[in-house]
Amino acid sequence: MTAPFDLRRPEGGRIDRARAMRFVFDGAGYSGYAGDTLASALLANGVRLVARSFKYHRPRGIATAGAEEPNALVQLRGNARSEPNIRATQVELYDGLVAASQNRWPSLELDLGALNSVFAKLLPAGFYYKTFMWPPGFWHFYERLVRRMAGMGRAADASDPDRYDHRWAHCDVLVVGAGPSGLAAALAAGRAGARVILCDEQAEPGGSLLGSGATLDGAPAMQWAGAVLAELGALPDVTVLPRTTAFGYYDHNALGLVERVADHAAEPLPGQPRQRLWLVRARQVVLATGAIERPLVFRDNDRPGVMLADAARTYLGRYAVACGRRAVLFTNNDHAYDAALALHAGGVDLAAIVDLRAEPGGLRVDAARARGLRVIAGRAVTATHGRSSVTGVDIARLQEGSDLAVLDRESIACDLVLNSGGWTPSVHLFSQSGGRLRYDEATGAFLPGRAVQAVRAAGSCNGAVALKDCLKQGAAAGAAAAGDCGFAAAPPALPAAEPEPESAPMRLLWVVPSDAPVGHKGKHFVDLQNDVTAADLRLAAREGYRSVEHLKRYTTTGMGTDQGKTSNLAALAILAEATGREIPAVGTTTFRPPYTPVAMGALTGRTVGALLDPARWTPIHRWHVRAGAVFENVGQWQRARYYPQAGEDMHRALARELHAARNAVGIFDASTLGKIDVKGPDAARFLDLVYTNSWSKLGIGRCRYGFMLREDGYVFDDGVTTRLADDHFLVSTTTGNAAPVLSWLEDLLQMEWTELKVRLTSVTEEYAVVTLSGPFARRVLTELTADIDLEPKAFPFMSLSHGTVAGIAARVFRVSFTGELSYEVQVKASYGLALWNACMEAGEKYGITPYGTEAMHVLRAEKGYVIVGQETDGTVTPYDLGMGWIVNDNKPDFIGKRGLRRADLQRPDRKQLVGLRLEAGERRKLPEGAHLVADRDAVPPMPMLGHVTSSYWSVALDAPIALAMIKGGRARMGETVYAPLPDRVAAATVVEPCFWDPEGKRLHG
Amino acid sequence: MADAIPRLGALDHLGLAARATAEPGAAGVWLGERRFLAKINLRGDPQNAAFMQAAGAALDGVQPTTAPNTAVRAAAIDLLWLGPDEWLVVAAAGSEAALAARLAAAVAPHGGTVTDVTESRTTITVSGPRARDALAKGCPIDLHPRRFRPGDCAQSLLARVGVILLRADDATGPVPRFELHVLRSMADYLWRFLEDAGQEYGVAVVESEDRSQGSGIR
Amino acid sequence: MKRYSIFSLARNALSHHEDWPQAWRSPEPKPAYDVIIVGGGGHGLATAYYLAKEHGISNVAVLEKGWLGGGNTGRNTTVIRSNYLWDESAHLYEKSLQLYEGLSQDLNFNIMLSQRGVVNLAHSEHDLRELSRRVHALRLNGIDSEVLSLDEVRRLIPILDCSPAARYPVLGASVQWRGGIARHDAVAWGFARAADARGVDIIQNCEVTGILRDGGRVTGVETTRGAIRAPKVGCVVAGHASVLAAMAGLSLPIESHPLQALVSEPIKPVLHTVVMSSAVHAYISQSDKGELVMGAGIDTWNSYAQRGSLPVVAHTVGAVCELFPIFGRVRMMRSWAGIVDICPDASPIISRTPVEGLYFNCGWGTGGFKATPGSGWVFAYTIARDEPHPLNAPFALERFSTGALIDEHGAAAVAH
Amino acid sequence: MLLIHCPWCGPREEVEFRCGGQGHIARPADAMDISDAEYARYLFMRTNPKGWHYERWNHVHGCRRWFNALRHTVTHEIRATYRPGEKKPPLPDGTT
Repeated sequence: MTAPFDLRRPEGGRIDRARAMRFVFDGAGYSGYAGDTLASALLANGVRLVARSFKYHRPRGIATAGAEEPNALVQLRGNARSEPNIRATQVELYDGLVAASQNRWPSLELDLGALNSVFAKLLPAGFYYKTFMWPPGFWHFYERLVRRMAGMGRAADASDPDRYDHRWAHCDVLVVGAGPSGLAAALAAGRAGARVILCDEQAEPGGSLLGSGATLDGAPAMQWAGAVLAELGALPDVTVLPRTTAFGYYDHNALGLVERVADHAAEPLPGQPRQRLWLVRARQVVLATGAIERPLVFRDNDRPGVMLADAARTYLGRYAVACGRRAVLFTNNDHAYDAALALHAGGVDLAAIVDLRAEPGGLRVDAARARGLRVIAGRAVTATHGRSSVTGVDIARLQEGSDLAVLDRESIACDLVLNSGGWTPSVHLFSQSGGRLRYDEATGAFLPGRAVQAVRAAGSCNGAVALKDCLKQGAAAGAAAAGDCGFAAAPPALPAAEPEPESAPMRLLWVVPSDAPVGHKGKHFVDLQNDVTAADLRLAAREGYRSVEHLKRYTTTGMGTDQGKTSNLAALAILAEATGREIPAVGTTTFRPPYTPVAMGALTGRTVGALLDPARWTPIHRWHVRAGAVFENVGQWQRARYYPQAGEDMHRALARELHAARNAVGIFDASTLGKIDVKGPDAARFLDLVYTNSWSKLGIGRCRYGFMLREDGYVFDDGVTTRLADDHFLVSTTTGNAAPVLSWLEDLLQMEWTELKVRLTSVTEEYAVVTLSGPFARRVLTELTADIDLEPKAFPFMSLSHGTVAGIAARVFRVSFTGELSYEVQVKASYGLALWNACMEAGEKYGITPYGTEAMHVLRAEKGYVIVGQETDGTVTPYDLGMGWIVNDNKPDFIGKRGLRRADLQRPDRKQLVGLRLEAGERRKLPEGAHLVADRDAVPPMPMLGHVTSSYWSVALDAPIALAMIKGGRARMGETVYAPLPDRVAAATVVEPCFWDPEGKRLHG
Repeated sequence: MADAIPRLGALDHLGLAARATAEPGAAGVWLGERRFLAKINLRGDPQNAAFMQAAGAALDGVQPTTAPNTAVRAAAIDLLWLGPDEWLVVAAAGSEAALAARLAAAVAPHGGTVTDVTESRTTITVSGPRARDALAKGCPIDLHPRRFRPGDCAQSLLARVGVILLRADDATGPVPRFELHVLRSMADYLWRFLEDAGQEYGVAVVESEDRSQGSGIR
Repeated sequence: MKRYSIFSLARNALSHHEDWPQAWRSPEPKPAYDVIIVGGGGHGLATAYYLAKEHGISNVAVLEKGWLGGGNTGRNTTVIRSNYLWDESAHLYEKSLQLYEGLSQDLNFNIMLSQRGVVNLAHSEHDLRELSRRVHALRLNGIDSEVLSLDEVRRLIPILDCSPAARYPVLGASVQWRGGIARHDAVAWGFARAADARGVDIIQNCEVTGILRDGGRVTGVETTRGAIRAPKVGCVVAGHASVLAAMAGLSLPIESHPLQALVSEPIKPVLHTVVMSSAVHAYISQSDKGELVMGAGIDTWNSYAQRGSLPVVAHTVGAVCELFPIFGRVRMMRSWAGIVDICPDASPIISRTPVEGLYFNCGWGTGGFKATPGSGWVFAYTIARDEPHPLNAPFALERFSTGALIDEHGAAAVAH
Repeated sequence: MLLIHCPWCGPREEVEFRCGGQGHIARPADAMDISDAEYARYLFMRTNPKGWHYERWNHVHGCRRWFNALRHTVTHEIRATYRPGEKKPPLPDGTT
């Protein structure tokens, strides 16, 4: 011993000692270096206790050095950027980082939740299914207590201020993982000229080379990695993405990647996204995702200071942090000896190597012995001691045929327990790709088997152990992948790795015995995050939860934020043992995306807030905005609903707009209605097939209202269609159905009636449409046009004229949805505003008043005109609407003709459209949606006749009006029906659904 | 007569002309608008040689292509393939009425149809060294220079908006240029999306109507 | 059946929990039964349970090709409600909700029914109108439901973004307070344990490969473990109904689609009701463990693969973040898909078939979990009596011929 | 995330398409003469196979053409896409 032992070793590692970083954990200040993770910095500062477990609130430390970390979850940052459940092992240290422990109260050291440990005996797996049932109905009370224990960290307390991006990407070869195999694969494919994306979840590529201290060609392996990266960086079609996790493998070689663009800083730079989601379509994929060391399941294996052997080596090699002063290694395999030797060389006092195997041998074991290390064979760690940090272990000899280890007991003091149960290849993505897994008896691991998609596995995720094998597999996979994309590729020359000593077989012992039966004393943890023990798993199996999925769900093993990366295999093995089956017969658990959790912000990307969905604007939109219109969303369109003037509420604004439209002239922006240009010699024949009524005899320049049905006979859409020429029609659709109608018509033409010569073009956006409606509509228009004869005889209702309006080439349709004299003026979109302005100017002396969709609704309801989607709901026929006249049953065929004949559509008691008139003097309108009954005194559940589809205050009638769909409504004219409302029962008389100008004089005037 | 009437473009409310710069400087993404380009939808049977010939003749010799997702580009006309029997003629602003009439007269006897869709869409130009990166944030098409070459066109989605996309540069320089024909009602949304997408690379508004590069419509 | 209680738990603690009995047996199939139920999900197990309990028919086998509860029972978002538009649906789902309310006691298995309220948001005038229509109908049907004003929504869900400047601002909502969530796996396990206790044989890893018929009537099924005879066979195989029907020479008006769902990492409770928004396509609740549970949309193409596309998930998460901007930094922990069998009217089929003795219960689409006990109850009735209960009579196959569909797609999209 | 080969535009991302359900369903020419049950077969009954499925797609955000596809509903493999009027390809495994 020379200097006093400092956990941060004086040299080595890939940290930048020139750049010290201050950080805060649980309120205390510490410092680390650039290149540290939060975990390595905490360990360097001697912080052992970092978390409390989910269920028992047991003290927990850092157990791993990577994505598999089950324990060390922290609340990172604060306020609006606060993030829960972040693995300290994956947080890059930045200056000013703030983190806090979770799931404890009042503090990490003194956590009252740890009382759960006292009652642990009452809390076996699934205990909640067996309790909290008495007295009946009291679960909601118990639930409140349970919920208090729920969760780990907290959601932020304010909206996330950061931006996230999405990005589509295409490549020939996607290489996942930039360890030795991934680098070799990318090099092979990149040199061949393929478009390559190489991604790695770490800040620095290199994978295991970063911490292993391996050499290549006699030099530190990272020198080779650096050279490869430099070469890749110079290739124009190679993209290297560090800090990028491939989290999901989807169909047809699509993968989801999440790039942490700015998580290594306190906050993103201006304009920079915090994270970016990559949607990658790869022709070929090489998975070089590595392997994860597997913990041993021994008693009280969860104390802070119990750590995976390779993690400790990584902390030392990569971060120059010794995780303890005096260590015991507990292993079932040779490889962990490398870690022990490295730690020993790094100055850690290695008290003992406890090997489960009776006679370990081989070069590594010899090397350990040669260094004077104590190798204790055929023994197990049977217990650990300590509270917030481990202080020692008990070991004892394993006996053949016994579940207990009680002989040759010995206690060893230590502050670090390294353990290794072998390696679990990271086959998550391979499994998600649909590839089969095969079980390898020797290593107790599932390996990639037959691939289904264009994917190859290479390196330690493919079962390779030696560095040279990883390089070779990677290079071969990269070359083959490029070759499959049509590039002439050969595996690149590879550097020489140190020779790898032969490994002796490992000893698979899934639950390590102690001096008492499992579950009687202490806890053998399998899933550290969810506090699932070997005893829990055996209990579940005993109770009949024999499927691995039952086991997971009943015990919650593998259901934590680590998705069981360190626990799944042990759980599977314990279940297999408990049910007397082989591991492959039990199966694997399903690997589901994401590999590691993905921020919901990243999944969202930029299509949020103002960019959530396009807001579609008419060419006159800006005028409505300036006029102070209140808008409503109709599909994606934003339509002016009403135009309140100073001091007006909606009711008063509406009254003013309605009055103008009935008594003077109103102006309305109807541009959003769908317009489809139908051209071709068979256009009329086509319309005859898709509409219920007939079009062949419609004169040129004449308009007709039509219904389109679905094949089942129900109303799909409505609108006015105009014949522009013998072979040319203009179909109008409702605003919301414009796209579906066009798509449906194309479907029919392309797939069903291919012999018809008809072509469809959407011209919805080609034109702006301004509607003038009211007694003065003609006068206003007269002021604006010289070349259109507006005399009713020359220009009758339901016809079209061409000419200029306000100097603008226009098509003028004399149609009406208000019941008033009405003209729709269609001009090219860019002239829409000019037309509107001209109308406003010309109409000023006539009291022209803009009205919005709300007034439009009232006007049409007064006339009894239906709105598809309001009076209809996909279960209404034209007959139900009292519009049988629109169905030409003499036509041999039209869409919906047969559907209308079906039995249920012929029932006499179908719901039919009626009007409702309220009792004289009643000023309150019926709520839309109110249901109607025949019996005033009925009590729930009561038979209902139907419902109110539209209900308004009619300014013209100075009374409320309503439209309703009620059973047998046509036969109920004059009857009284009732609407039981929360505060009253309203009575109404069934009347014809037309309240205004039933003769249509105004319309035709 | 109509010339005296003010026309309103889909993006006029953004005041792009006033924001436009001649020198995009360090900005990675350059955005602009070309207003009122003539756009005519042409339909007809490509197997019908008479139709193809008539269309080509009416379009100053620009023959409709049967190669999917490519455009034929000439001095005054771009002719974009939209479907197996559908093309989009793009020509100089103001030429639509005459061109549509001429084209319709030529192809009607051969079963062709012509629809003027000039005002249905406006044209947003996206160029600059990071143009592809910005577009990739919303567009699933592979825009790699080898895969989407000068004169290639495609219909696809950008963010949640359907677009007709044309690579409008001639590949002589390092800076690609794309033209997006987008429905007028959604142009504001798309513009905002592109400004947002380009934010991390820097966005410059450029005067596209006078800066059209390489071949294409003046 | 040994009863579960806090006392049994304490007693077993003394013996280190080593003496708990099996929750259900794993019997070998007998050659013949009175009734075979194909499908060991929640609905099938409930059917078997109610056959035994309500109709005294306990010589019943439930055949499950995988592990019980492994289909949609274990893959849904656990929402329970009965606020359906049409009377027929409302009555059926209400029956189910009522059974749910006593289910933990009935089964002696805590299914953790949490009646925390289901809130449906309205984002447009059209939404408000539809929501009002639904609430009025429900009230007259005697089912709890009420309209919430925007202020009430704000108070109830403070983390919801109710800003009027939102692209699709929240304008109002309805709530069914008796709605909520339950622990989905526990529903299957509880029914399995209770059915088993009444003598039902639950046979896992037993796949039906054929339906045995004699003339026009069913005589049993062929399985991977041999032929099993029964005069009555009820098929309740969500995600596989068409495949089973084809074995009997029937075709169904069903398409199977992946329905994706996802959960976040567990966080401390912040969301105390179920929130659904059909306009921005999101529904979300927070489990007792703290996970946010979200349902995504269905992928539009047919699939039996229990996986879907990432953009569908991204779309849903986007909608959730739009409604709840504080969730941007919460992370998705797990996503998966179930296979939903969807009928043209989005309502189920609970029906006799043209094959005598063969019954189908299918087509629950996205609504199956909340119907579990009610579905089993009426299906047991239908099988036991060979005629539908009035509650499920409208849900017969014949409706597709007559046209009397129960169209729960709701009203067509707004179209003016 | 399917990659769908539009018969005209080539391989494109799923987001550009809309699935139109089962393909090759002929609209009955004699609709007025058949029973409600037979008509229901056309309207509603679907093969919905677990396996190879003939279906219709629309390249709705591309060339707007409808086309047919043969896709497996478990593996999601798309064996063929073909234009309307083109002969449907045989089932790969010769069954169902």
